[in-house]
Amino acid sequence: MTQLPGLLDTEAIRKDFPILDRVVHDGKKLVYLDNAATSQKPRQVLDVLNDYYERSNANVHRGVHMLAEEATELYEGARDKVAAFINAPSRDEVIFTKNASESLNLVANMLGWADEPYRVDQDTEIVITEMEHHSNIVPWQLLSQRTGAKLKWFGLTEDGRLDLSEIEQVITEKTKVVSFVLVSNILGTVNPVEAIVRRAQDVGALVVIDASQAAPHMLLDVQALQADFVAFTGHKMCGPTGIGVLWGRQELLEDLPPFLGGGEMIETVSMHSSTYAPAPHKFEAGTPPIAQAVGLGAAVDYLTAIGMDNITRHEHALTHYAVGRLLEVPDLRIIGPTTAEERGATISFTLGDIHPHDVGQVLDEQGIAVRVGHHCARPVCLRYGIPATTRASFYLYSTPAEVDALVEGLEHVRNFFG
Amino acid sequence: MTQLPGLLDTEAIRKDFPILDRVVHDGKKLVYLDNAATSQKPRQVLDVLNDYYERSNANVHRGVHMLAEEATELYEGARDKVAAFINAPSRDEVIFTKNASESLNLVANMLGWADEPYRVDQDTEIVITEMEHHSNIVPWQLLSQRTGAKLKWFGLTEDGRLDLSEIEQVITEKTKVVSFVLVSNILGTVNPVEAIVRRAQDVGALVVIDASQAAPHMLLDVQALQADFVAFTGHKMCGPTGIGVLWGRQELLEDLPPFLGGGEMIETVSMHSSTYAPAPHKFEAGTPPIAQAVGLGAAVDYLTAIGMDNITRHEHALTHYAVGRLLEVPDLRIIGPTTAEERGATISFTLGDIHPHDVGQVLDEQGIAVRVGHHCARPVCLRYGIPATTRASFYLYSTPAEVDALVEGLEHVRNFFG
Amino acid sequence: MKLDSMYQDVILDHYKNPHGRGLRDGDAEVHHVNPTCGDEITLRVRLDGDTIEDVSYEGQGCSISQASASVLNELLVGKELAEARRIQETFLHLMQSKGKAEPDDAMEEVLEDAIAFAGVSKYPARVKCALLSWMAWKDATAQALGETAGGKTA
Amino acid sequence: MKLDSMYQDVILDHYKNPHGRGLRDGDAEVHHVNPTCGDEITLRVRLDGDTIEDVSYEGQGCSISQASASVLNELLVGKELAEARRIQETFLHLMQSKGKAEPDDAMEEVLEDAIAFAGVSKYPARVKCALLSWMAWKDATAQALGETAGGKTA
Ligand SMILES: Cc1ncc(COP(=O)(O)O)c(C=O)c1O
Ligand SMILES: Cc1ncc(COP(=O)(O)O)c(C=O)c1O
Repeated sequence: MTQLPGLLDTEAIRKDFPILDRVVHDGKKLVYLDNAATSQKPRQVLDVLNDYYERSNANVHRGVHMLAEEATELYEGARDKVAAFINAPSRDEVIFTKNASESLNLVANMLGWADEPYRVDQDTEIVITEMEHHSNIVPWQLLSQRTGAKLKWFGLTEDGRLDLSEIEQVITEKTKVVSFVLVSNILGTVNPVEAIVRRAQDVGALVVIDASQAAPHMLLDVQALQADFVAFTGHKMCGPTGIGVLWGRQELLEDLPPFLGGGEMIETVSMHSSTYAPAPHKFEAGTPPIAQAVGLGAAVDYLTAIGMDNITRHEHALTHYAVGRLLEVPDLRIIGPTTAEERGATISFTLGDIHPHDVGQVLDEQGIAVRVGHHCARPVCLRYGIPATTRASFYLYSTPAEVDALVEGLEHVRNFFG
Repeated sequence: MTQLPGLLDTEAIRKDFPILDRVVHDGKKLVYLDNAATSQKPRQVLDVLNDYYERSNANVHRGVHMLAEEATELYEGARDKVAAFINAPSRDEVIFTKNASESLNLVANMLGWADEPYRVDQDTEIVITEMEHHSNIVPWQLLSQRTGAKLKWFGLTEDGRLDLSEIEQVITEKTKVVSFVLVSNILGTVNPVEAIVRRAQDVGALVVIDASQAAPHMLLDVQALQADFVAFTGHKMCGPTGIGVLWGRQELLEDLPPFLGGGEMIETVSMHSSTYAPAPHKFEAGTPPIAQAVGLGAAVDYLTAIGMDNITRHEHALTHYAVGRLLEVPDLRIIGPTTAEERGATISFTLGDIHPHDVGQVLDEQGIAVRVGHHCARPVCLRYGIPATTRASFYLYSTPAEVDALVEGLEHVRNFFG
Repeated sequence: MKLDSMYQDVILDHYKNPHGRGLRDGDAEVHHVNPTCGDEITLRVRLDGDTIEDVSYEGQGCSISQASASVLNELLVGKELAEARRIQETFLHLMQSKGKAEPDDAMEEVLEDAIAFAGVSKYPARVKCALLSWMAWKDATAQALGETAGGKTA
Repeated sequence: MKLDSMYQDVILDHYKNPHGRGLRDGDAEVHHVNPTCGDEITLRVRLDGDTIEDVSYEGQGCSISQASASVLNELLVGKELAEARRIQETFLHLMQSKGKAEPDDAMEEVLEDAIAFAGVSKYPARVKCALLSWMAWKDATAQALGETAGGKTA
């Protein structure tokens, strides 16, 4: 067994994840390297979900009965946990959504309907980057089409990093909002937040950070980031599907208009007009994903107990090892940074002219689950002139042995199509 | 034990619901009469959720590996089940959302951004009713504020039914959309769909039906309803929280613009522009509530096995019994129809001038869970000149003995505040 | 019976015979709503320098919210502002204690009848009912003193 | 090895040596995309009365989608439209069979080399790859015959 400095005790951790014992395709042990798409869930989270439904299930906020009080306490308790996890100044700044995509659309829509000084309209500009996930592109394209605002973006350098050389031309006095990804889900790149935030603050633009690939893997401190909004998603960080988070600065949440209307988000309703509850409820129309929020709270507990810094260290060691081993494979080209510095544990690559679909299929046959395609970041593929990539992504339960399995698997792919 | 014709074998059914064995407040057996807020979940649904996470969890649609294929098949299989459950002409007409509120907001937003002939603007009118849930009021108020369209509504009769006497004045040639609730969550009223749909079709208005309180309790046939859109929510029909459904007619879904933008809903994305996938994916941005959809599929299986007609019959018998027994309680006034005809198993009432909060609290102490307040339908309370109601709502596992417990409980409330 | 810890006789008495109910002249008026249950209160404050001359109110709600407004009237009218604030803070502290604050003699001296609400703090859904009038009073007082621009909060 | 059922030699041969690749003159052109993986094809059809004179194409994608376009070219060029439609439908049926259709002699006679795709039908994620060019051909033919307004579908 390969021994790397900084690794977690994966033997113990893997026992928490029932699915990792799965055997696929006639006896192959599952090697799950598709963590950037979604993570697996520890028993601790599944137990909490089950307990919620078996003991306390009720609708929240409006009940005087015991189950409703328990459910409300669990749901609002999850908000406390998430707030602590991201070091939010106030629990009321944590909005539960269904996924990161809803969180990002929520911001785009708030800004489209906002009054001055936040309003995005035809005289203003929106800035994103060429390495965004589609969920941080399309909402801004829609906003731009619907308001007439101009959409601009930062391009990429050859080695998979943001090209900030013309930052003063990209972010200007007209810029109302700058939205960018903290860790790219295709390149693995960790972006330089400070430089972008400083320039945005200089021109008075709001900053939105897509932390979907950061929250699962590193300590997230919304105060240190100095952003105005931070979005992420539960299913990638050991939580259930169906739950996302939008953190926003309190005064913005107070000033900005609601997005979805309905139960829970109101103060008082008459047929003629309605007033809205204070944030976060203003932005949580309808029965929220109660069990899923509670499950996310359990996931946050789980990750915190292991320690986000320890997880980062583990993944860094693994990435260093994986990059090295992958670069030994003939014809393999990493799309993105080719060292482990300032990058996460997500590695995209091409293998000669073998199409990623074929790479993925042959790996799957060996029990190795990777993702292939454009990873909802097609502009990156266009930028590097490739149709798609194969992507291996690691998490706290991933091991050097799984890296070895991947490398062997790729040899097999090469032979198969050789 | 009271024997009523048409009752289900609740003894057997209750064994499927672990929470119904719960004991609250020092030894009181839980009497759960808050089903209109949310239903409890059978073990069959919880097992499917657990299995999903322990065996097949992966992100859907984009994977060539085994787990991704299984997860996709389960998720899309749930769509097939829901389509069959509501007799949808095509599975592609079933959109998964996070709850009914999102479904209704989705329609309102599509129409706000649509081109002619669907576009809602200042020259057009929107029609709802005074008995809508806030989730079917506020989205239309927002749309009306944002487009300038006029919002109109049907009032209510003394006995809790829609006043359709002026239907020709309410629904006019200017009406673009009529949105109404099939079964009221506060009055219990079942509304006369046909009369409204006929008039709407005459003037060429689209029809949206909020079936949140219908789908759990009766056979829902979207073709028979002749609506254009039907919304409902999973958590009220034995499914998980975090999942809702919007059914829409295929040609409308093709013509109308998307709402949320992001991964999964696109055909192809460049920085300059994007094209969208066909429905239903066009309306499902981001990682969907995968496990929750799968859980809803299991709920639909569960309800279908028992038989929706049998459930309706059970609830009808129970409602008949409950209305009779409640009317025996001194000072009790039912808000809504006072017979079991054309009404669902949700009964709102006031008890003298004892505030519903106090009623609910004293009932809770006896283990009886009811809901108190305006039930997200405040205009109904305003209409009947009351601050709030106490609401008891039944489901397939409710029993006549639970009705008796409620009636006894109310006697106790009267004594306490007498 | 555990319920009795919430529905103390003092509370039920105030509920049935509220003190100072009705709207009279004031320096500021606020309208507060508890969106989770629809309880509403309109409340006016009249100050005479640092002294609270009157707190008048009108509203609808459960026994807890009504009794709490009545107790507030009884406790605060005639008090100096500083003293009233101390009472309000002590009450807030008690209500947010989740049933864990043990009311002692000192507290009882400050809160008088309001100590009867200790039991309510065990019921999260009802804490907001008990606090409704107190939050309204705080807001109205700030307005009367010209500290805020007015408007309602929940 | 199970994979061999998908990657038949026939398929790999077509992938490595595609037939009729490249864009030539046509009566109609379509561009189809598989949004789940990004495979793309541009395809042109040239008809001579009821006879398919040429099917030319350009695209990017995996071995399955490329081989399938090559097989399509080999199978359909020179055929009468009615016969080509029968082949297309048989292929569609086979691909949607989830690995359950047992290819028999009759089917093999219709599909020739395309019968090699039987194994692909067991892999739901790959079925769309195999069908991409066939759907494009159907669409382009309809356009060439003036049956539709054109435009792309996925
Ligand atoms: C009639 C009606 N419509 C809409 C809703 C909203 O459903 P959800 O809260 O799941 O969005 C509800 C329930 O809360 C309801 O009873
Ligand atoms: C960087 C990034 N942003 C946004 C998303 C969208 O998250 P979700 O699909 O949960 O909405 C993802 C993952 O899919 C992502 O990797």
